[in-house]
Amino acid sequence: MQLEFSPADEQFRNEVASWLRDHLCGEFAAIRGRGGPGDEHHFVDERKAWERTLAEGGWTCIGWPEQWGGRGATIEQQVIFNEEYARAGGPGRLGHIGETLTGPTLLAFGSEQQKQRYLPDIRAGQAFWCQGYSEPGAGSDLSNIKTRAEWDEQERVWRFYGQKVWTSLAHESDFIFVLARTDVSQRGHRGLSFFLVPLAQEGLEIRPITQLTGTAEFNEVFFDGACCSPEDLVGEEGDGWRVAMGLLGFERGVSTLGQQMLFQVELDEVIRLAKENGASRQPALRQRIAEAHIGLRTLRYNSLRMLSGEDDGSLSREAMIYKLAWSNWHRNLGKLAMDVLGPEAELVESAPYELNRLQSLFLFTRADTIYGGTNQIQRNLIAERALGMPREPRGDA
Amino acid sequence: MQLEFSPADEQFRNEVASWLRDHLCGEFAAIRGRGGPGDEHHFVDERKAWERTLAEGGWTCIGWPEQWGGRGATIEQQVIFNEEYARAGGPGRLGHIGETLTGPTLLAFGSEQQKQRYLPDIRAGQAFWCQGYSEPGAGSDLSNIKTRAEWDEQERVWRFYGQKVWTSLAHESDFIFVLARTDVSQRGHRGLSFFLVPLAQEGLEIRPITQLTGTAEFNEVFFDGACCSPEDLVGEEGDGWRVAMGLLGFERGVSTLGQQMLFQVELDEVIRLAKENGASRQPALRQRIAEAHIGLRTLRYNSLRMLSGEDDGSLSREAMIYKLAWSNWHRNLGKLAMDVLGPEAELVESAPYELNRLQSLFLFTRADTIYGGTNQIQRNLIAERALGMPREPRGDA
Amino acid sequence: MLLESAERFLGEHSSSQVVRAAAELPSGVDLALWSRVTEELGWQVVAIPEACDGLGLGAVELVILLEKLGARLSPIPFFASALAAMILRTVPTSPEQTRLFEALAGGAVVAFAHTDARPDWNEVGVKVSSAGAPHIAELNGEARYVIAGGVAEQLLVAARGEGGVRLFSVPSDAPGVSVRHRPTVDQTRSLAEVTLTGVLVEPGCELAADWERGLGVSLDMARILSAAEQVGCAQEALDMTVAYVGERVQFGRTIASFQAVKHKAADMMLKVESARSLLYYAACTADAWLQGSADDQALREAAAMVASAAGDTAFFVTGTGIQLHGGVGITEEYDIQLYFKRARALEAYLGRPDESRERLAQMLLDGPELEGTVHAA
Amino acid sequence: MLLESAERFLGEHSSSQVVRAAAELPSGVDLALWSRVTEELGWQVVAIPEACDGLGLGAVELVILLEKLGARLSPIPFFASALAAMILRTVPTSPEQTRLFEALAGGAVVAFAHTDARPDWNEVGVKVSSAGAPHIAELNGEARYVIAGGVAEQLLVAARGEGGVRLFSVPSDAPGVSVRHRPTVDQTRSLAEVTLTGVLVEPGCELAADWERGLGVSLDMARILSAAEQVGCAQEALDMTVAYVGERVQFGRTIASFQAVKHKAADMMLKVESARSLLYYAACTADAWLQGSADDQALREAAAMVASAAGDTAFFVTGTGIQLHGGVGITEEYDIQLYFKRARALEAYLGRPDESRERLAQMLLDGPELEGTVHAA
Repeated sequence: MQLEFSPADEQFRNEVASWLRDHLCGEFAAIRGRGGPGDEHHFVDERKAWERTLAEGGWTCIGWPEQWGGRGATIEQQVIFNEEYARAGGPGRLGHIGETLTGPTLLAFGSEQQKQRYLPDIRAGQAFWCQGYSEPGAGSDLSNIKTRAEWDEQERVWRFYGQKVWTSLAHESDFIFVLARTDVSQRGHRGLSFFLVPLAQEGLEIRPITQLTGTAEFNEVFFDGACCSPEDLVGEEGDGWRVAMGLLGFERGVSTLGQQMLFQVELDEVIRLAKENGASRQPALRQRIAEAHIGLRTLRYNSLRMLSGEDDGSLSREAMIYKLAWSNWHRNLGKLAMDVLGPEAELVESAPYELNRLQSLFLFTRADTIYGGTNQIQRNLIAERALGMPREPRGDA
Repeated sequence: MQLEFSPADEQFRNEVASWLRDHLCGEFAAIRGRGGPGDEHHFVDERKAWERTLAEGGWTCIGWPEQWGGRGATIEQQVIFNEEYARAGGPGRLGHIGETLTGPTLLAFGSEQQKQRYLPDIRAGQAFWCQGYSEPGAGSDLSNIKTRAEWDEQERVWRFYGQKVWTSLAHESDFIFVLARTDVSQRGHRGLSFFLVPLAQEGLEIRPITQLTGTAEFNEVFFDGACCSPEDLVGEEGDGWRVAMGLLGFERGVSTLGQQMLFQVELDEVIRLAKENGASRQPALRQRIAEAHIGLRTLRYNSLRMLSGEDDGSLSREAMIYKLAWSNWHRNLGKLAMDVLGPEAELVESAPYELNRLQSLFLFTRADTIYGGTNQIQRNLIAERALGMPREPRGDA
Repeated sequence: MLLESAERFLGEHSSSQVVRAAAELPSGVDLALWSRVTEELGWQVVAIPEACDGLGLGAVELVILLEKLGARLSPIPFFASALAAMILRTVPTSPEQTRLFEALAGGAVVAFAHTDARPDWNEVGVKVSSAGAPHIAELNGEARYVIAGGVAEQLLVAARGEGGVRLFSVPSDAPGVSVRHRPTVDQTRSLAEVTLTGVLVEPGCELAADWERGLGVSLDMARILSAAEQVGCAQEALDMTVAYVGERVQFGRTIASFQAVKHKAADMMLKVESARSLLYYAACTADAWLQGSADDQALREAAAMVASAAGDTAFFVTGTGIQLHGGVGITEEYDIQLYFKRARALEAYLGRPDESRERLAQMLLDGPELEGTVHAA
Repeated sequence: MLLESAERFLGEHSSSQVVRAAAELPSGVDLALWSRVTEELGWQVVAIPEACDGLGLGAVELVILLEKLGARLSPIPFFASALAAMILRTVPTSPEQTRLFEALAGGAVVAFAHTDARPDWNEVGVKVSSAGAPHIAELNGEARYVIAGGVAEQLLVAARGEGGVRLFSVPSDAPGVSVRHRPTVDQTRSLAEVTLTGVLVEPGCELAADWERGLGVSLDMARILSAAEQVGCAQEALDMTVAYVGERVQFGRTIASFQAVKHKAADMMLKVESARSLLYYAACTADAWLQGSADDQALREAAAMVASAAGDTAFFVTGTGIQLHGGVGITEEYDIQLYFKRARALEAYLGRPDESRERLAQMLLDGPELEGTVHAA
């Protein structure tokens, strides 16, 4: 396991840190540390401006090939960028989906025309994307997609009918990629296709989903005749499952260390608070704080193992446990934060429901073990893929 | 919930306690507190003598009807007897299976001839029984019974072929009741019959199973032509499943409070030790000791709820959780005992493997969550029977 | 009978809509619903002595009702009313005690104000000062986390005096009393802050001097009553989760058919039934205390046990309930999150479960042996 | 290479039969197997300085080997040998140090004797007394839980002197030394008791005076090495459990097809991989300490973290392994119970997981802030 980076990488780290120091200030000082999970709906305009500033500095899409405006950055460099970005308090990235999902998908499966049409705007911080995978009836079960895409021969467009859900930032984005069924005679993985769809159009409605925090980061997106051109089909018709699965595979863990930096900031706050209010003297909380510290360090070394593993495209064992590990760690931290806060944890500063940072952490982290594959789905995956145990049977219903 | 017993019941309690005080002494002083789980193979002759003494005093089979030598004792009286028996340090009951399983089964399903032949000897502490349910391929799955009973027309006997396992006390018993397949063309619950079989005969071999404690309470019983007479078939041929399930239902929880009395003795020892060796000052152990105390009290009030529930033969919710609750509580107590013992817990007093009481508790309680329905089976039962959730599908294998 | 009528009434009048509407109010309390309860059902008289227009019953009956109220998150101040009755039963007989019993029986809301912001719930937390015994006393200071404080006509204020802890009866509109609503993370249950500035109290309104023992007993009673709400809250969360997973289809099956889901549900039920067994015991013990047949130690043990078990249970069951609901579990639309928030609030109220266990550990490990653990029937 | 040869050799020569046969010996050690290891594989030279016939490597390599030895419960004194080398690297250079390094490189067994029966594993537990510095010292007292003590030629004895803790090299056959085998619950690993009665030690055999810091470091090294055995033990228990449930049929299905079983296995793997990640970090930190690029605090933190995680992991995984084996899991015939016993023994050795967490809490909460937690790469 590699615990240290090369001198060249450390040089790169300095470059990132110094650029961020010079630019994440002035008009952007107000958005430092904002826009993360539970706070995604705040400072949207400022964060879009920030994306453009990042782009001008050459700090968007650094992992993309130089041909498309990236830096062709190595995994290590991407990790370093994410770490320094988090350390500097960089705001939640509105360009995240475009940069890490749409871009790599188009680079792998897109036509030349699609690349030319979409990649430059993503790279420039001008176009923002959201995902259209999940559906109300298919939370963890992508193959149960019911949204249809119908070919309108007269207008020569694909028209969409159905509903997507858990679409974060839809109301702030320009495009959505949509996994839809083009052959309704097929079920499961077959008959699906992958489309690039503009959000601002007739026949498409975005409705926010209010969460237990009282805020609304996620949306439902309703399609009732919204359309896209035939050029916006990615891959072949019926190829959707392959494209979608490829896309999920692009997550290489480069953002994990950055995410952990945010976790560390949260844990540090909990520890500071415990020392301040005397919770640090309670034995049960001492045990839990130590556990939280161990857990976060475990995530870190787990990520370093992931990153120093073989680059054969297969998921290593430590990569397969990562989602289950971080999400439960984070959820436990939310509970710990409340217990360290003590009785005051219950009081909301101002009506109607303005939660403080730790209260919001507590409630919002209940989602961590649900989205992106519930604990239950993660355990199935580990048992089936890593341990080779039998697959869960599908029902006939 | 009834927390107190009636004055008449308390009078009965005094009678039990005083009889035990007068009789569990002298030659029987050595067997006080012996022969419990993990210790069942000790003092067998003395404990058989004790069973006869109990019988002479009228303290075997007290729940049986008076016609068969019982006292027709109420549930409350049976509970009180079990409590006082445990409190007095009464040794592990060798007559347990005959009294609580064979007897009630014959009373419910047996022929008049069977009752007359077998009940008096059980009542008198003269005949001891063991169970022949489990098989190597059917640990938790009684319907997968493979042991066959074949009708030998020439000798006019049933002959048995196959293997039973986890038969405790087989080597000290006189009879075994056997669930066997009489119709091998049938599978699952069908084609099973229930027999009463003498153990001392040709074609029947008992082999002890050595456990992780180094001791052997359980046995395998091999049948290779051992037989019983046609009069020893209980109920009709093919009726075995109904008889067997009825038998399992005879456990009404009257022994739970007695069992808890033994648990309390164990917990008291752990607490005494913790106070003595300073483990009681360690916060993590304090929490666990408090948890153990709460857990045992929970079992107690759970049992009192069970006993004061409706007598409609159906299992109440609190009864359905009892096995899962006590077995995990007891297993945790075993671990706690080791941790309270501290480093010395690791040392065995004398070679080869003479474990002390708490070490034996620690290792032996790993079996508690396995026999009599594993944790997994118990959770299935709770989910399916108490919560009405779908049943686990059987495989085709 | 009590149980059936409670279920019927609450099923009809304490729906999710009613609960959510009350959560919008600053006080968090639906006073109209409370009026119906007091007028039509009369639950407020359950624990009031017969001499004061009450039924003279005790914790067993209160626990039955609070379990059902916890199951519905009902926005009525019954907990405060019940606790006030229990507290009044710890103080010597006096005209003011009688007056308060009668007010409670008439449906008045009486709230208990005893602790400051940190760090403790017990007598150490009493920070309101009192001066002037045995004549007119002057109260100064602040008490927080006052349940139903925002709608109370009358406050029971624990205050520190020279001789120790004293208990006063103070009208909430007395000069110098100010009550501030505090919205909470648990939207369905607000907590008030009471500030007392030079509040003058007649000698007759000192309900008890040297009330430290009474405070301990009152807190234990509060823990037992609160545990009833927790058990009800957990049971309802379990029921709504089992219902949801029985309908929700994923991978072509109801998710209730997945063994992992079934086993979680089994663990939830194990905890609920275990906490309920302890709850019934604790309620019996509370009544035994009221009847003089159980001592403070037995009550303290029972309260610590049930607070530990019910707190852990409600948090685990409601949290697992959210998890098994999947995505919709974290939306405002579904009720499971309201139960989760209530469970978290009650788990922290009067001390976390680990603090209850530590209190128990002190009894088990630091003093002489607990009496009667083996020998009690 | 080290890894593959270790796997191959142990697969061939450290079967269940070999382990069980060694467990019958009073020492619990298979000296013939140890001879083969030292002669054919030379693992004992890994952590010995190059100047003393060693490879000059460190914890990373030791951890790889100990993981594999833990996986096989191999009855050879490699842990003692490796720990002795690490301990010797905490003391000043001396002819006796060189002699011991060379003896270790030659395959000699050297055991560490430092603690009494209770209550602690750290310097408080050092109860052997030493008198006579700087001349011939006399050692008196007892040390317990000495791993491989029964087969050691040489003992490293921590003793209390006027100036604090001292470390001595004592031949196990020196006059006044008696070593008693103690069989253990973990049948595959015996612990010895060493009694010293008027044992006279030449000044040259005092390896370190003022060794309290060295003792702390040595215990942390021991925790890291021990964690490697725990991770190996847990991994093997997981593997054998997955294999067993894949074969065992119940209700017409392999029990591996039950989701509850799969999810338990997933939890087992989660813990094993997590502990392994920490183990690799801890090994790197130990090597950084040896190279002077990590301080005692960093080593202490790493050791506490991995001791906590590996201890809990091995106990959970082996215990769950027994559970998933069902009835056969509790029979002597199956190996899973041997792993369970080893896991329990190692969990308790040098302090329980909660004690490690408390050490960590002291670093996190009671002193100045830990350095470098955020900033380390």
